Amino acid sequence: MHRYIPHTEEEINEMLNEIGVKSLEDLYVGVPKTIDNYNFENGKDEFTLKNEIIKLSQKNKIFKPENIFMGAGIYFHHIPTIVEHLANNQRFVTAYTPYQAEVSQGTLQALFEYQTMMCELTGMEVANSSMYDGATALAEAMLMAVRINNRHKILVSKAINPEYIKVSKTYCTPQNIEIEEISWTDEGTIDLDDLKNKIDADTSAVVVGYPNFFGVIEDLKLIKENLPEKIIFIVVSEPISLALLEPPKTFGADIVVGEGQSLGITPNFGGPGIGFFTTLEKYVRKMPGRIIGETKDIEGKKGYVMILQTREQHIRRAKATSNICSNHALMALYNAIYMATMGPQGLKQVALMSYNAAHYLSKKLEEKGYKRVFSGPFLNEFAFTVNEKYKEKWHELALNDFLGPIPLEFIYPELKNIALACCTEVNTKESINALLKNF
Amino acid sequence: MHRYIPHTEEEINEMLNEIGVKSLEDLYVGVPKTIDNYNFENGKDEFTLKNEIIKLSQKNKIFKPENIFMGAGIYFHHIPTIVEHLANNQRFVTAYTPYQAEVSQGTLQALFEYQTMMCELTGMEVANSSMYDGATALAEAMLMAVRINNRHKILVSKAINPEYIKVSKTYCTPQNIEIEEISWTDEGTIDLDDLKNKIDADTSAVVVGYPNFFGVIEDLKLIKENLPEKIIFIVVSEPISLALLEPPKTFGADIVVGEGQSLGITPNFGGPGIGFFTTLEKYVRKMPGRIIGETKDIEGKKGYVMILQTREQHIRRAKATSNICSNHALMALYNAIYMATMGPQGLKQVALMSYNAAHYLSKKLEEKGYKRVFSGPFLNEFAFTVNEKYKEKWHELALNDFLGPIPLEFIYPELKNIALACCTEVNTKESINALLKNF
Amino acid sequence: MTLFELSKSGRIGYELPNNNIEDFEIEIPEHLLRKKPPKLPELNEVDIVRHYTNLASKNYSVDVDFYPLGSCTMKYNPKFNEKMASIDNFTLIHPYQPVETVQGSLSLMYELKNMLCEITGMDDMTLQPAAGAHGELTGILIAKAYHLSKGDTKRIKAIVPDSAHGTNPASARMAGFEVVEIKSGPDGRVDLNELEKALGDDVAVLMLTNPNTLGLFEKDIDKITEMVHKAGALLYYDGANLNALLGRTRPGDMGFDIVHLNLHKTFSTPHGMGGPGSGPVGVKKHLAKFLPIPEIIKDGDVFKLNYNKPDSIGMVRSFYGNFSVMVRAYVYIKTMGNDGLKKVGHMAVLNANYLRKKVEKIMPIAYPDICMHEFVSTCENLTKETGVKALDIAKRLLDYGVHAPTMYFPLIVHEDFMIEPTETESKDTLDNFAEILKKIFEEARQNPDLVKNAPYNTPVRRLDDVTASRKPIFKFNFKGDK
Amino acid sequence: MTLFELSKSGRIGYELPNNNIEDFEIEIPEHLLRKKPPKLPELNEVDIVRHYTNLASKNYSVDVDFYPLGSCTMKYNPKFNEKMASIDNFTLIHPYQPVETVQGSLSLMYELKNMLCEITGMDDMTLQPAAGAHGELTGILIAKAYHLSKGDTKRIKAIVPDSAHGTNPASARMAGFEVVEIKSGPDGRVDLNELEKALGDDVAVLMLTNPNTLGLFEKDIDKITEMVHKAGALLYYDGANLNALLGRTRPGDMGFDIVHLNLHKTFSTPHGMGGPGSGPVGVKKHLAKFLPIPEIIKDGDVFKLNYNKPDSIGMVRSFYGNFSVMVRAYVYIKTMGNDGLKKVGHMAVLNANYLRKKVEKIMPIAYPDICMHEFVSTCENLTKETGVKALDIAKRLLDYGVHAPTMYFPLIVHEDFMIEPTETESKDTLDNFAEILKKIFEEARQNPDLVKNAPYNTPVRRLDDVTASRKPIFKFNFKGDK
Ligand SMILES: Cc1ncc(COP(=O)(O)O)c(C=O)c1O
Ligand SMILES: Cc1ncc(COP(=O)(O)O)c(C=O)c1O
Repeated sequence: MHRYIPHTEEEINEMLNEIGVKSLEDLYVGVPKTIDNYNFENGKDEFTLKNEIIKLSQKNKIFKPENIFMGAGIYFHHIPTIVEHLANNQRFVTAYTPYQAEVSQGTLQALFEYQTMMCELTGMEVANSSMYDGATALAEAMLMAVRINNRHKILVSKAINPEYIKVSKTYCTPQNIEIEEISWTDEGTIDLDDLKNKIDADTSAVVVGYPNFFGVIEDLKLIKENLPEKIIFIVVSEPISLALLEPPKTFGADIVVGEGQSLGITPNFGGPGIGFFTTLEKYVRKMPGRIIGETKDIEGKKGYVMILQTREQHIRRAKATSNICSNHALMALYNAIYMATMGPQGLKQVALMSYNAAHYLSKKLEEKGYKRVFSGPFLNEFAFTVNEKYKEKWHELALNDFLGPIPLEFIYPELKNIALACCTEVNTKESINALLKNF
Repeated sequence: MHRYIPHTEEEINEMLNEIGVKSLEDLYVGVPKTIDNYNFENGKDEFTLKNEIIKLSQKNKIFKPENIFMGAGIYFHHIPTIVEHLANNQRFVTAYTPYQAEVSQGTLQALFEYQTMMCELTGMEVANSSMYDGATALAEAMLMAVRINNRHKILVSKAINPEYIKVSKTYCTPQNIEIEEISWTDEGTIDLDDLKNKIDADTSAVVVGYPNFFGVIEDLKLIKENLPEKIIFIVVSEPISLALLEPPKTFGADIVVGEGQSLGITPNFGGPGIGFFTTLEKYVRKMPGRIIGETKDIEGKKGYVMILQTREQHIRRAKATSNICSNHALMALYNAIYMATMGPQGLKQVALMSYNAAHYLSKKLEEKGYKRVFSGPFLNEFAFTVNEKYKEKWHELALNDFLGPIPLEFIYPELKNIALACCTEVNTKESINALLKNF
Repeated sequence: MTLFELSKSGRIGYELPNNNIEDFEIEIPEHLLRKKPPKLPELNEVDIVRHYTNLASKNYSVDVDFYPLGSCTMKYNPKFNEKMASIDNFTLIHPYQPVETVQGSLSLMYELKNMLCEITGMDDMTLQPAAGAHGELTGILIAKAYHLSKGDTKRIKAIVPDSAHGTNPASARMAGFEVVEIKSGPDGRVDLNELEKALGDDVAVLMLTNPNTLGLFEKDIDKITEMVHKAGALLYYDGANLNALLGRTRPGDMGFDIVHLNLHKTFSTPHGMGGPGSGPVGVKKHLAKFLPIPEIIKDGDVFKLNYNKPDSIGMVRSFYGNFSVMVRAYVYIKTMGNDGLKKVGHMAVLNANYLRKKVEKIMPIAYPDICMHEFVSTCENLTKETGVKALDIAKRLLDYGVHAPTMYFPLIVHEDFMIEPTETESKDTLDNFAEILKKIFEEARQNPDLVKNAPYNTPVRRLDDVTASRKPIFKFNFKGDK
Repeated sequence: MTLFELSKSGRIGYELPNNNIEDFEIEIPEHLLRKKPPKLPELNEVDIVRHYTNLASKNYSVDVDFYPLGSCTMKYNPKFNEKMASIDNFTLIHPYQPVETVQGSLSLMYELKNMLCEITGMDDMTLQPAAGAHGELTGILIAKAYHLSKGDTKRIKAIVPDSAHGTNPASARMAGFEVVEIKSGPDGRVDLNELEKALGDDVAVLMLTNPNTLGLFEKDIDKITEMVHKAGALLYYDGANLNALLGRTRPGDMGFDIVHLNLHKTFSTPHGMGGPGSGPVGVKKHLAKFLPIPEIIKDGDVFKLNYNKPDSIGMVRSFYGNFSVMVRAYVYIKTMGNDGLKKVGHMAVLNANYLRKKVEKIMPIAYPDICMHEFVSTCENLTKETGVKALDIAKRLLDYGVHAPTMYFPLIVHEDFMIEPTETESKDTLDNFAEILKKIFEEARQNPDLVKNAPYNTPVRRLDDVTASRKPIFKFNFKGDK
């Protein structure tokens, strides 16, 4: 007997009888028996296991949010209690993809509202209902660009999240799509000369960050002005910053993607977060991923369904726009509840407070003789020079309950003695001052 | 603007207009204004407050369940995850008393099932849907006894939970009901001679514990045999022990009450737990508290409603069987889910494991020269002699992460150098051995 | 289906740890050992999860929509409070732990008590009572103890207005008092003449709810206080309606001697299908010594429990009260703070008056005056005209997805609705409620049977509670039981 | 109502801490500063709580009742797993924290990887992929890298049976392969002749689901393995259906080179309305060097991340995968253990066969053979007879409170239902489902329109998805927008 398996001995016998076999063994006709036992322990009860797992979890160290100065793609923001409270409703959590729309209106409406809000943030016309993460969202954006203009070279700002570039290469190389990186200027923005030089007739798309990985805000207007027609302009953005920044659509972005973790999702050691994916209506049939649309029932009542499924793998198979099937719908719900809770003012306040905190930290560091590496305008992340010992110092900081600015060498081996600092609305003047004592 | 208060300035003005007044002040005609400000701080945001409250909570010390050897009315049992998970459903939590039965079938059925299970455990015919706690349940049982036979003396075994006796006195004295205590024997059971001596024509009820406060199992059969007719036999019981013990009904109990905290409720620093209250059908109209009954709707479909409300204060007012209005319904839900999860086998296993652990501890203590104070059979609690220093030792134990057997002097000033030990199914041989090193 | 019908012999939903302890012989006399196991259900985890998930869906609650249940203050129950109350360091604490290991809990209770004293204008307070009625009993016992302490044994009566909640007379009765009910005046408030007549040297206490259950402020409160005190009696405040006065005035300032609060009303702790609540009782200085034991005291930086109060009425329940409920109220007060609590009171009153104005267009307000946090309206005219009763309208409201107001209380108004919107509801919600009410009145006039047979869209149709009480079924009838 | 319609300008649902930092001048060029705020809703906390509480009630889920969605393994999702996954020390961890501060997470992943290797019979594994399809892509890229590493550039084809899930061909295509679909044999399994024909030195991989999507075990698996390997190709295992084989056999033992798993199927992690899942990929030793970076390694007692794998296909997503999903799967495996997992497989197969026998009495089983964890039945006859289609029956099932099975997949059966009960469902549940199905068939014969117009008892009636795709509405239409 097991608490997750209902069968009593009596029932097992009744069922075997009904099937017309003598034993469970008879159900495995032609199935080789190759194992007797797995080489791990038998099952454990909740009480015992809980103790074990809590002990294991304590080998991780968590930091007070105000003492965390690391971002680099994953952010510690305040998450209102109701976000997790509501998203943990098991009627959301234990539902599958809304194949039966009539009993999935909860899922469908929540995702439709999510799509609407992502469109509002980015200014774009269509959002899908999620991708796995920011990196795969970008990779899929590149594949989509190639589908649109049938060219095979993608130019990527080297100043976007390096993990995104790595993942994009994994996705693009097998399809013979070439990814070329564009260097950055002293301002930390994309090098327009390098970009112009590399653009050619086979250039499908150009990718920039907004803000980029170094927290610098690229001038999308200027970049767009330098792009020949037909080139797909892909912007990788950080959604909270869009409360403060003009939406990419204004500057002619064709596809805006990014990581949505900062919208109400805990860091989770890197996953799950969520990839968001937005574009223009004219491209929608080239778009990967599920889309929820509004419709009516036979009595004229408003409702929601999955739409444009003919793009998808379960119908189109090898000709689908993507292989994505399960996505990150539940995380879209987190995003939606977070955005509904913060509203336009709250989101802007988060962005502004993060801005102020980062600029305060930057000012104080400069006062102490540390230099910012890039001169471009930044929002809540910035790179600054550190000395050789900082790599070790960073570990020491962790012992002192600070998750300090990350040494960039871990990410870009060529960027020695540079650290990337991040502030959000939860860092206080006191915690920043305390951090500064270590510099 | 506040996140818990929706009114915008604009709306406030619209509303004042509609009411036909100029300002909020105008709504307080004749209401003196006696305060401008409360002498505490203005409101705080979630993030800040969460930090503060977590810090405050850390001034409490929690113990590993296996290291807890204190019971005395509140018990640390394993609570399966689904108990809290399901009981925390906010559609239960944020509902009121089921005045509108048609939209409260969740509450009503859950409570009806709870009543059924309490009847099963105690053997009794009717259970109400909860009282505040074991102590008030007993106090109300005494008042009920008086209502039944219109006599005014209650004889209470001194070996029941002393807090219950105190609370009963608070309830009974104002109604001129006398409570007399019956001493215990060397076995730790009620002194039958003392009892017989004290019974007189005005004796309304006799109260014994089963098991009693010292963990000793009273012989209900024998006691009942000594009770003249018409005397109401009240048994205070501990529900988990009833998985192992013959239900009090068998021995002629008229009312069985007790504390239900052990059935799936965390200790909560003593509250909320729940008082359970069961009796015989013939007495039901004298019973306090809400009762849920089964019925049908106008289409013949089964449903549940509150019944026999004419006993209650909102109808009967001064003549009600009790003043109780809000009860502890949500805790009844915890009880119900716990019992449904454990089932008859699980509950019995809990009782047996607790029995074994306590007997193991007792045996080992005896091997070390400690003596049990009472010779009667016990279940999972027992009193044993300690030396003078134990009162301090007990505090030291806490520093060493043990919640040790409680020095009884705190509770019965006359019981010096005696401690009351408790084991449940979560104490292990290892933790008991570790505890024993301190003895 | 009930749990019992879902049950299957041999199925389990639990697994217990192995404590590595050998089986001991059961040394309990045979006749005390259980022969037949209790018929608890035998279920798998998934059965239990589905059962309660589906039951929950059959419940209306504050989280579903508007719940204008008068006198109950069904305000929004913040989830942050729930989260804080569920912190292990609060829930996994035994009440008898060494006092140095429970400083967090004691400190919270101490601070809560002080904040509640400040809010009520009282000097001391107990947090022990588990609900409002329990607080009433506690408070009235204190009044009794007070008179007895002065050797005054003839004060055997408690005065209660006829508009009072049923718990008031019931509590007074439980405290051994004779209850004298006085009729309300034509303005729905205490009739000073009636009061004068009732007062005398045999009266121990006047129990008052202010604003009263009609949502009306007792404008003559100063006079009442004077009269009661002059007669040597005490003034008791039923705090169920305190929400209305937040930020404006305090029972202590009005001269009340004893106050009970409902943390599950004013202070946003959820009602939990009817409990647990918490009913702290505050008193003026001269009554402090009668408060229940133990009291929480601060000794330097250390919090302690003091049981040494010889004049105390004793304990009214085990331990210290419903601590988890206190945590929620504490977090709520901290969240709202001075500025927020003032706003609560104002917006509660604004909402009630706004809705009163809207409802007034549909049916008469029993006492058409500016109200406080709630008001009482009556559909008596409609009942006479169409036969549709308040109960029918209530059931029809359920069909439209809102909860019915309190009905048939206070007893002095007939076919009435006691409507309390609370401050957490928006104008839109109130407008919508008024719209629905209007529609139902139209339905009642056009097609009374439609309303009389309501509800239709609920998990069950109208239930027969008459038979349910006449031939009561108290528990599940297992097959084979007689 | 949508969030946007509930919105009221000026209302708020949040409050942020005060960081005590002065406002800095915004040094961002004017043209890059946002002019018009995004039209996010402005709501009070209670509005949001009610909105999502009510939306949740409109969702069917495993916690509500039976969800026999074939190929999706909708087993019970234990709440204990949820609780463990929500431990702060797991959720509040940044992926770039110093490695000494994340030993708990790394250790869990390392152990999970090893247990999954043991369960699949593979030698090494990556936990990085975020879902099944993502795992497929990862696995196929590994196959590609393998051939290229041997300088074999002509293997441009991937073979996929026509019964395969759509993700198989789609993933192969994304990896740059030409997809060759082979027809299934009359017994619903791989036709060895067809396979033989398709194989050649241009074939890189055969993607197989075993048991396949008809719930049938590929009895000739040894032969298939031999043929594929002989042709120099690799054998890929789509692990969606692994549940059936737990405790019996392992893809590694059958000769598969690459395996992907769905932790959100076999290992009980909830589907979350469609994700997040987790799709670990296991490989045999000779392919280990191609696995994505980083790999988790154990160096003495310390766990580390190794990025130095020159032959790796690279990263398939950021960081290390969906860690929170892994925690759930880890807890599940620990809970079930060796004995429990064996039971899972056996009971899953028992349930499917039992239900197959029951359904057989209602409509034909597409391939009437002993099945594994699921089976496919078809109502084609009924459709011809009455016009009632599989879709109509599916909708009618919703009226009876159970979820519809998977339909119209695999593509090789018409008007079909793919039914997978999983091991967590009881005999009673299966009996009840068969009863309902039978009833619906009777309804279809007696009153086909009744079924064709279903559902009736759901939050909305049948939805028009044709128009929805033809004239798509992608987002809420704010008034004033064009
Ligand atoms: C005016 C009034 N007094 C007292 C009470 C009793 O409070 P409780 O239900 O917490 O015992 C109520 C409860 O509805 C009430 O409305
Ligand atoms: C057989 C099979 N393969 C692959 C997949 C894809 O898995 P996922 O949805 O996790 O990407 C599925 C999902 O339904 C499936 O059933």
